[in-house]
Order: sequence, then C-alpha cells, then structure tokens
Amino acid sequence: MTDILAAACIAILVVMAIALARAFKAPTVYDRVLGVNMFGTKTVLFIAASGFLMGRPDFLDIAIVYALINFIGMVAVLRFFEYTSPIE
Amino acid sequence: MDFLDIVSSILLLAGVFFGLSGAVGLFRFPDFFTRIHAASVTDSIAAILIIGGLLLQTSFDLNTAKLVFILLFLLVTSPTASHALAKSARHGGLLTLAESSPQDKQESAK
Amino acid sequence: MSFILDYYNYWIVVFLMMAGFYIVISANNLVKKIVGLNIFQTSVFMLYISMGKVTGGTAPIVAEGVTQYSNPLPHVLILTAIVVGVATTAVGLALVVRIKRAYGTVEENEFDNKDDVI
Amino acid sequence: MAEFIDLVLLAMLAMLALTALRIIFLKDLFAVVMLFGIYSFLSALIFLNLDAVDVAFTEASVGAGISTVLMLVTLAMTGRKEKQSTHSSLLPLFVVLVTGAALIYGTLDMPPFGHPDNPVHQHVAPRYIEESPKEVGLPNMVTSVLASYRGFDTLGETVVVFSAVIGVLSLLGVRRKKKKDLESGLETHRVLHVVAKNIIPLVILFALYVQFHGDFGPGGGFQAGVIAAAAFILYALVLGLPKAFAVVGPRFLQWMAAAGVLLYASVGLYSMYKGGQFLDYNQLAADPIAGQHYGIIIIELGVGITVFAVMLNIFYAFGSQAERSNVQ
Repeated sequence: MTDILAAACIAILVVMAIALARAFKAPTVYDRVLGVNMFGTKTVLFIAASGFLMGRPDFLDIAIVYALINFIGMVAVLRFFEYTSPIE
Repeated sequence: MDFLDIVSSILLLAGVFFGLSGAVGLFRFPDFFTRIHAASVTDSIAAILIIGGLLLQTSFDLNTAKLVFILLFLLVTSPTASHALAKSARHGGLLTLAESSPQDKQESAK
Repeated sequence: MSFILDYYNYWIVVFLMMAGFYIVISANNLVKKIVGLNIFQTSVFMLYISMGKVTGGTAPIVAEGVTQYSNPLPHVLILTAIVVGVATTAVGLALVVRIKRAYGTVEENEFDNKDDVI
Repeated sequence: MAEFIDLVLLAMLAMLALTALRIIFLKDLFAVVMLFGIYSFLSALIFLNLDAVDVAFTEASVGAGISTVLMLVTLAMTGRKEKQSTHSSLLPLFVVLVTGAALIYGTLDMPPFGHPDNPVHQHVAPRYIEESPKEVGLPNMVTSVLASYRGFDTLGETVVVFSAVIGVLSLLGVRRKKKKDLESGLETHRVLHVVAKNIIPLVILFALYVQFHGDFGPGGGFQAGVIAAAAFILYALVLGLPKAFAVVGPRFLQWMAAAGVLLYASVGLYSMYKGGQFLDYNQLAADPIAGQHYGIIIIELGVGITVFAVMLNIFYAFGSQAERSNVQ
C-alpha cells in the first residue's frame, strides 16, 4: 500500500510541477491564475496523501488551510481584475 | 493486501491519472476557455477519487471527518473559482478561439 | 552523494537568500523590492527549520510509539517570526501606498527629480 | 521512507529555487505576486516535510494568504508594470555573487543536515522534548515552548504585531465612506456570493477548532487568528467593505487588538499577584499542570484575538484606500 501511496504522491508532485510551469510562462494572465489555482488544489491532495504515507494523518488540518487560502487568493485575484484591466 | 486496500489503490491511481491528464490539457488545448475546462473538470474528479481512496485507509475517526470536510470544501470552492475566473475572463474581453480573428488564431497556435 | 544531500538544503537557502537580495538591490519598483525582502526572509526561516530537522524524526507532537522528534525550538522561533514578518510587510506596503500618493510613482529612479515639486 | 522524504524535499527545493529565479526576471508585477503566492505555498510544503507542522500552518495562512492579498491590494493602487531600470545590473550581480560565494563557503563548516547529534539538538531541545509533556502536560511541544517556556517572548511578539497595526493605521487610516458612492464587492458573481456566504461559517468554525485544538495538534492562537481574519476578508472581498464594516467595525477591532494584548499581560500580572513570577502559570491553580493548562488556553486566546483584529484591521486599511483611489 505504501508503494501505491508513494507513487500517487510523486505523480501529484509531477502535476504540481506542470501547473508551476504554466504559471511561469502563460499566454494570458488568466492562464497564469489557472496554473496557480491548479497548483493549490493539487497541493491539498499532496498533503493529504503524504500525511497517510508518513503515518501521521492528523496533519490534515494543513490541507484544509491550503484549500481555504487557495480559494481566498482566487477571490482576491478576481477582485483585483475588477480594478485593473487584465488584458495586456 | 485486503479488499479495501485494492479498491483504495485503484481509486488513487485513477485520481492521479485524471490529475495528469488535466495537467497535459493545461498545455495542449488551444485557447483559455478549453484549458480551464480541462483543468477544472479533472481537478474535481481527481479530488473525489484521491480523497475517496484515502478515506478507505482511515478507521472512522477524526481523520475521516477531516477528509470529508476537505472533499466537500474542494468540491464547492474549486468549480466556483473556475467558474468565476472564466466569467471574469469573458467580462475582461477574452475571446474564444472561434471568435478571435484568424491572425490571433495563428498566434495562439504557436 | 551523501555530501550533496548533507548540504543541499543550505545551498538552496543561500541561493534563495541571494535571489531575494538581488531583487532588493536591483529592482526598481518598491512592491517588487518588498517581494524580494519576503523571499529573503523565507530563506532565513528555511535555514532555521532545516537545522531543526532530525533524520528519522517526526513532528514534535507526542504520539504513541515515536521516540525521535525533531527539534521544537526553531519551530517556535520561526512561527512567531512569520507573523511578525507579515506585520512588517504590511507596514512596508502601507509606506509604498503613501509614497505613491505623495510622489505619484513607486519607481525608485523617478523620485529624484520629484523631490523639488513637493 | 527517509529516502522518499529526501527525494520529495529535493524536488520541492528545486521548484522553490526556480520560482525565485523566475520572479527576478518578471516585469509584470501581478505575475510576480502570483508567483510569490506559489513561493509561500511551496515553502510551507517544505516546512511540512521538515516536520515543522505548526510553521507550515502559519506560513500557509499568513504568508500565502494575508501577504498575497495585501500585495494585490497595493498593486491595484500602484500599477502593474515595473519600468525598465536605468542603472546597470552588473554591480548588484557582482555583490550578490560575492556574498553568495562567501555564504556557500560558510555552509561547508555547518554540521551535516539532519544528524541527531548536531550541536542544535544538544542544548535545551532535549529538555523540551523529554520534560515538556510532564511539566506542561501538552502533547504539542511547540505550543508548550511557545506559550509556557518562552511565554515572555511570545508576549513581545504579540506587542510587535499590535504595534504594526498602529503603524499601518497611522500611515493609511480606515475611511468610512458614504453609502451612495460605494461600488464595491463582486456584484456580478452570483455563484461566488452564494458559495462564499455558505463557506464563511465553516471557516470560522475551523478557526475555533484550530484555536482550541492547538494544544493537541498543529495550531494555536496565531494561526486561528489569521484563519478567522481570512473568513472576514473573504466576506469583505465578495460583498464589499461597507457590509463587512457593518459586521465588525474598524473601531471595534482596534479595541479588540488592545484587549488581546491586555488579556495576555493580565495573566502574567495575575500570576505575580498569586505570588509567582511574571507569566508563571503554575500559580494559577492548585495543581501546577492544571494551572499550565489554564494559562496556555487564556494566553492563546489573547494571541488569537490580537492577531485576528490586527490582520483584519490592516486589510480594512488597505481595502478602504484602494476603494478610495478607485472612486477618484
């Protein structure tokens, strides 16, 4: 079981890296935000899975905080778009 | 490996597969609206499958409740964020591939 | 290989610290400078936390069957430092907002010729 | 298992370094702030992998949440593009390379990463690890050290946070505006409205859980205060500042920030009155362990109240400035 969990963790890490690459180089501003959002949600899953892998799943609290902060960050970005014109 | 472990592994691997396919879609699709489609749909299904797989590893305690909370939270916020972002992009004047001029089409195809 | 693993953390910390330092001294925009300061700050946090890690240890919360814990002292120092760090960042950003209102710009090289106007 | 953690750590540190490198070369400040958010998230993940759960908790909520929001609000007022620098970047590069080389040379003298007999682990740490569960009676050693052994230090940090809000308020000030010229909140996003309204109570519940469960798991006053503030920030972002002012006003928050610090300090004074030292929780009850429990719960509550009030008030100050410059 630990092998499967470890494989899942590494695969999620790969997804995070791809999302990071999108945030590094994006055709539009919105793509960048999309990359950041995807990075955040995958991080939540990574923390949850790695908590089980390391045998201390009581750290799921941190995953909840990540999910929450990720959402608030997204809302802040949307609010920012209302102020400034996002198209370059 | 007992039965629950096998089911849990299958769920985890399926979730990871959808996550990876969403990540590929983030780069392969031609315009923003198709990309956000790929990202948000796979995000939700990956969350359901992976957390579902982890749920089978718990023994009905506080961790189960926390995992269910995370799942519900992600299921509510992630599509909302995607929807609001797409709406904001539409509002900000971003066009779909079909609407944009042929010259833009060439640019985004690069 | 073990030599690299032993010091990899510290090298990355130095790299991040220098990246933050470079942004602070070379960036023109005050907001970017504050981002640089934050990167610098986080690298210091990471140095402390790296020193507190014990291989084979686990988080310093008592659990059954665990004998080796990581060092809790750096965690305490850095936990409060993070909160104080964001408080100072807020003060810095408030100063940036005031500078924008007074000078009409937050670019460093545009202040010089505006001092006389105000 | 240890190799796996090392591998994950290597990958994450590499991602972190790449993010920092990318931030240097970006000229679009919005992208810089977005990547800074990722940078904070990644560093929190690394803290988690280095066993510092409480630190990861704080970094995720404070660093990634509050800092990013404040920077975005500032950007809304100062503009998004960094102009081309006029001075040469060679001298800074030279300075940085020389300093970096000196520091790398310095790291070679450091004890290797993760060894249990490094000097750091010899001084006071063994005492904290072995004695604190007996002396203070809490499973979370970080909370014991934070609130009990180093309680005076934490009081100082709380005062620093409190003085930061004084600084921000004297620089910016919260401005109440007349109802009619307010055009704030994400009015057109109906789905967001409904979702945010329903999520906020859950977030506040979670903040209370973090506040009072911090003795047993990761969490505590600092994190709980920030999470509760984040709930109100979400409310203010979605529904607009005036509605948030109607729920918790800036004036009330100023009182709250002061009350938290006073609550903390009064525990110390009370223990002096009972005949002990300042912040000596053993005096608070007949049984020392019970006294420690009372003391830690009360001072964590004080910290939580102060941090909540300070973070929310700082956001109010920035937000009202942004709305003001937006109307003009």
